[in-house]
Amino acid sequence: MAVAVAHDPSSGSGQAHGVDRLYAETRELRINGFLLFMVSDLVLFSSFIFAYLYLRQTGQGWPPPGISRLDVAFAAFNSVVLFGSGATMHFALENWKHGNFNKYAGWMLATIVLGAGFLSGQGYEYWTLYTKFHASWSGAGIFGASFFTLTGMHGFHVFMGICYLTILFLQTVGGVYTKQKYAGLTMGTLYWHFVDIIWVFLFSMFYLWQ
Amino acid sequence: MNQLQFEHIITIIGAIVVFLAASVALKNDWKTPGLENQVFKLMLFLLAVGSVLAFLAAMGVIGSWKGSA
Amino acid sequence: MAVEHREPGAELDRQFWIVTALIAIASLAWIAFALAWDITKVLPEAVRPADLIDALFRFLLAASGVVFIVVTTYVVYFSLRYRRRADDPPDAIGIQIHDHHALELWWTIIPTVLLVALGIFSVRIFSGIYLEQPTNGLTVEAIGHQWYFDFRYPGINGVITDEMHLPLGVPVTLHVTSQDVIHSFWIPADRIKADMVPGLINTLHFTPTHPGTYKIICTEFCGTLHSDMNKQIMVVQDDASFKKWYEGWKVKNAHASNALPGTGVSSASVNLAGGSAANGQKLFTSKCIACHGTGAFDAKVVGPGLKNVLHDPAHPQLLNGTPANEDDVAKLIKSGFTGAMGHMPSEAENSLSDKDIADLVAFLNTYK
Amino acid sequence: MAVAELHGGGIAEHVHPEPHGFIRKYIFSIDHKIIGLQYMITAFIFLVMGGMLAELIRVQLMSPHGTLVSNDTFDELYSVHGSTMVWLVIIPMLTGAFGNFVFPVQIGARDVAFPWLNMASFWMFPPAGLMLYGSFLMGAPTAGWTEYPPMSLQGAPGTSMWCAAIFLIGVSSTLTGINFLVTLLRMRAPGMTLTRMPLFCWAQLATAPLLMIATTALGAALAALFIERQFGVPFYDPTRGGSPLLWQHMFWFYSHPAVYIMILPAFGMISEIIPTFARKPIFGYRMIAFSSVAIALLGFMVWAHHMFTSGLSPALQLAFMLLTMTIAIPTGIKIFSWVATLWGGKIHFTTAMLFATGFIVTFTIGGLTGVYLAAVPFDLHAHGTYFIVAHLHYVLVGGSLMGIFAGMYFWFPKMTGRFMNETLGKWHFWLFMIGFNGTFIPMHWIGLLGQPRRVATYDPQFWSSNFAASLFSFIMTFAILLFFVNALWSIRRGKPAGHNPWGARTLEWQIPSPMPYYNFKKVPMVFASPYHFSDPLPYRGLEGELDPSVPAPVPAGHH
Repeated sequence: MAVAVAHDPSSGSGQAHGVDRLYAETRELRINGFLLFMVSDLVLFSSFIFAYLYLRQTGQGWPPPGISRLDVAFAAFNSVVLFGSGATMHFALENWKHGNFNKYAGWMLATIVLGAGFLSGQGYEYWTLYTKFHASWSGAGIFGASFFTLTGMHGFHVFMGICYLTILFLQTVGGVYTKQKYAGLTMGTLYWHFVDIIWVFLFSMFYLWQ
Repeated sequence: MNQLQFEHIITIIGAIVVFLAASVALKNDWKTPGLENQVFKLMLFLLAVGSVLAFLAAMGVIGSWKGSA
Repeated sequence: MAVEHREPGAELDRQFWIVTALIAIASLAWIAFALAWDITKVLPEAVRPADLIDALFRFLLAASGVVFIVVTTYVVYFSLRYRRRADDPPDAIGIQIHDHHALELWWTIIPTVLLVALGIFSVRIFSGIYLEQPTNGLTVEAIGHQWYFDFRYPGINGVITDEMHLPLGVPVTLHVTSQDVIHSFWIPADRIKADMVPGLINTLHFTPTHPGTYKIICTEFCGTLHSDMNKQIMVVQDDASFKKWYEGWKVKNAHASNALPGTGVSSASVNLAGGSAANGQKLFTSKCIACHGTGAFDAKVVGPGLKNVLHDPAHPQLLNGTPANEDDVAKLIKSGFTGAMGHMPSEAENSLSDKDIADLVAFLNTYK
Repeated sequence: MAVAELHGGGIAEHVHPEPHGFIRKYIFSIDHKIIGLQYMITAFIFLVMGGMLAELIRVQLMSPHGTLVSNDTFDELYSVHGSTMVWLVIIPMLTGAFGNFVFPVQIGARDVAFPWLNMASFWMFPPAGLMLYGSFLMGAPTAGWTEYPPMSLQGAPGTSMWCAAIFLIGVSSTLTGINFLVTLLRMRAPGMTLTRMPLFCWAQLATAPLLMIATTALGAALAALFIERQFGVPFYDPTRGGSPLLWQHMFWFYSHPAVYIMILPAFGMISEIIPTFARKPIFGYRMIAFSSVAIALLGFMVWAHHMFTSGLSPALQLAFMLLTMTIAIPTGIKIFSWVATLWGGKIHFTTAMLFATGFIVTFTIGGLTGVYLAAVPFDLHAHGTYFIVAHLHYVLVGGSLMGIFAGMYFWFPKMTGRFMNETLGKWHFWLFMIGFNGTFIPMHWIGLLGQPRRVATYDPQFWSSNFAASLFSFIMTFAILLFFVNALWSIRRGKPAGHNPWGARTLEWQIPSPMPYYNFKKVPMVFASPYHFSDPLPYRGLEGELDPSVPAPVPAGHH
């Protein structure tokens, strides 16, 4: 008799072949769960972005009176650093899939370094805003509320991402993942791309549109 | 070379490199199946968009390119 | 899957139709009651949209009552008729019918039709409350405080507390706002309310139709004494009594703390010729923007938004009640203004010259 | 095709060894059934606490100038009452408790997708409740469960604690939503297609995305309120450029979908109970399943109907009014389908069925007053009055809580292997119906005549209705006490029920009560919808399930 099978391992990703069925099914669950986690994180960012747009629209123009325009030059430079880390992360995962451990390690370390570079760039920008324009989180009205909250939240995500990638790197060195079983690494890559993509939106909404 | 020029050059070169890398990766991955690979492709696409935005900003086409004077 | 089984016993019998007929009779009786019921016996109507809203309420009462009667009667009837009896075998099952497309279509279509009717009805009343702008009406402002309302009238300095008097038959534009937290301005006899949101002016339109004294109640929680914020009243009276009351307050408040154009030392006109709009814009950005937005009237910061201030048919009067023309705007800028919402500095406090005022007015005039 | 070929050693065949020791088995359990019961017990404790607050409110309102508590204490009472009932009782009960306990078995899974995450979700819940009640020590929130700023910016220090508590329970909800959604989409037994799922699973499938998405938006609003209160960053304070309406948008973007989180699973339970006791297939399975999803989707598009008086632009008000009205259509479809399911049945009036039929009637009232409030002109009159109080209690008590009671009587034998006492149950039902309707019917009336909500004292002309409401509320409380007595007594003393006392046809009734740790010895195959009472059961591979032997566990070795 014909029976529809609810979960068929071969319908999932191509990498599931060559591993046992339990792993393949568990991997599907974890990747799906992680994607849903990213969706809800996206909603968190979207809510704050909504708040920013709402405050911006009901306020006195943007940037609000008394606040300097943000420095697009430095932000674009810093964005490219972060976007670059997205590309290196992609290479890291590709090399892992093909079993080139050394190349993987190089790209992974590059990702972590670029991520840290972006974070220091953001710190530098905050410091400039604070020392030159006395713009602080609570002291700059709705600008502080939207700009510092959103970029700070993103910065926190980058920081968590750096920790996450570092742990993943140590795990790969320690032999936790194999050429066939690397769901954790896939999730790390997804997360890191997610953080990059959020920045595309923040960059365009805060720096390019003012 | 002052800081602004340095930022300018790095941004333009970096944006081009990232755009090419993302495009090539997108092309290579185009036919991969599975949910997470669709998400990867979307993200690579947006990454390419982001680098285009940074490039345009550096060329002075969008945003207003100036130092933090 | 076969959708419409002809199951044994699946026909509707006489008893079912008798109950259905009873439901129809009860529904008609209910509709008659809902349409005939005089709501004003328990809650008077004071203003014009109140009767329309009561009509809507009657419609809702009639329609929802019918739905309720249908659902409840069938639930009770089916429960009694189809209950398992003592002599039923333990494995007895019901009629195995699980779909009936025509029936499902009907109970989708009928509620849809009712809702469309309700939507149309609501939209028509809605436009009367929000969209119809009277030209010859009275503009009143109500400002919420913890825990009382202030009222302001055109031409009267300062505020009038306690009572809102309105002349019979004159369309009223009511602006409400708040100085501290959110309050809500409700007159049950008016059937309408508007939240008093700090930083925002909400507007209602209505026309008093029945003289009397009506309670004003705050319906948004606003702190410790929220429960007591219901002591103030709206008085609807004939034109002569209103005039008397109005003139009385005018005299009483003539020397109130805020000197207004036309009533005090700074009534002198400003020469507005040759104002430079460009210069006015600069002045506006440095002097005014802290309190006045460049958005529409309702986009309030401390004072109202000034976009289109001289050309806004929705707000033909300034907050002090004078017409929104160039002269009166200039006078207002010159004298400053103290209202319930706050204090606008005078010419001297703002260090503006007459030329500056002319520039500002020129700017505002272009600012549409 | 042989069953063995279908299961090639995947999750379906993966049986964990049962943990030993009280702590691993009952406290930090990763078993969805135990976690469900943990949610249930915790939520019932909070129901008692929230109920006591409600009674204090009703006692205060027995006279127009009640002197039981001061105004400020009264404000704390109803704020914590509302927060408790919404976040600590109804949502955890319907998703955490009944969701966890029932739906994984109904779809033929051994557990939810992420058992450890499930445990973590549960263990965020009691601390969140303690934090909420701990706020009484530092001055509880006073601005109601909605906590509109700027009022909530002025609130006592406990308001920040409230934010933290609700944020925590929100994280718990979000994780539960993710967990349930993956489980429902990925862990169904072979042959359990979406259109063969029991309707309770459909209800959970519609609820899970709401939990996951809407709750996160609430988290953002709460975080912003907390940041503003503690660090002075202006989001909502109008004097510093913020906007009080921003909170209302963000809050209701969560809280309107939350209303459906609080009712869709109850719809699902009613859709299970009615066909079981009417001995008939549910009428219009597809329409009921579809309408759950439609309600969930529409739920995201109607939030601003809570803000008709706040100063939205007229165009927005119209759009939200019309969208809100459309929700009545799928809701009506459900109600009519239930009524039609009763027609021609052989209805067995157990207590569970009484509550299910009672649900149809009381929820209809709540749903109809919801249509009243969707019409902007009427809402302008009724907004912020006791009419709203009556409406929301008809939906949440006459709907959600009645659903919870129905579910309790229905699934109690599955939880404990014993029946609840039917005589006490019937007393519970009738006293509850009398008490509940007596309490909330007069509130429609006094609301329309001029009593605003959230008042500690009121106009003496409303004394008689308020007094009657208070008296009836005591009857309702007594009925709920009867329920607790019944439940506690029946755990040990109830009549043994066997594995399927109701002759129900979904999967959870085909295995022993209480359900074994591994759920199924062998995950069954499904080949039809469960509701056709004249057909044989549509499952294969269940033959040995009632045999007391235990399957050999497969040792865990995956990561």
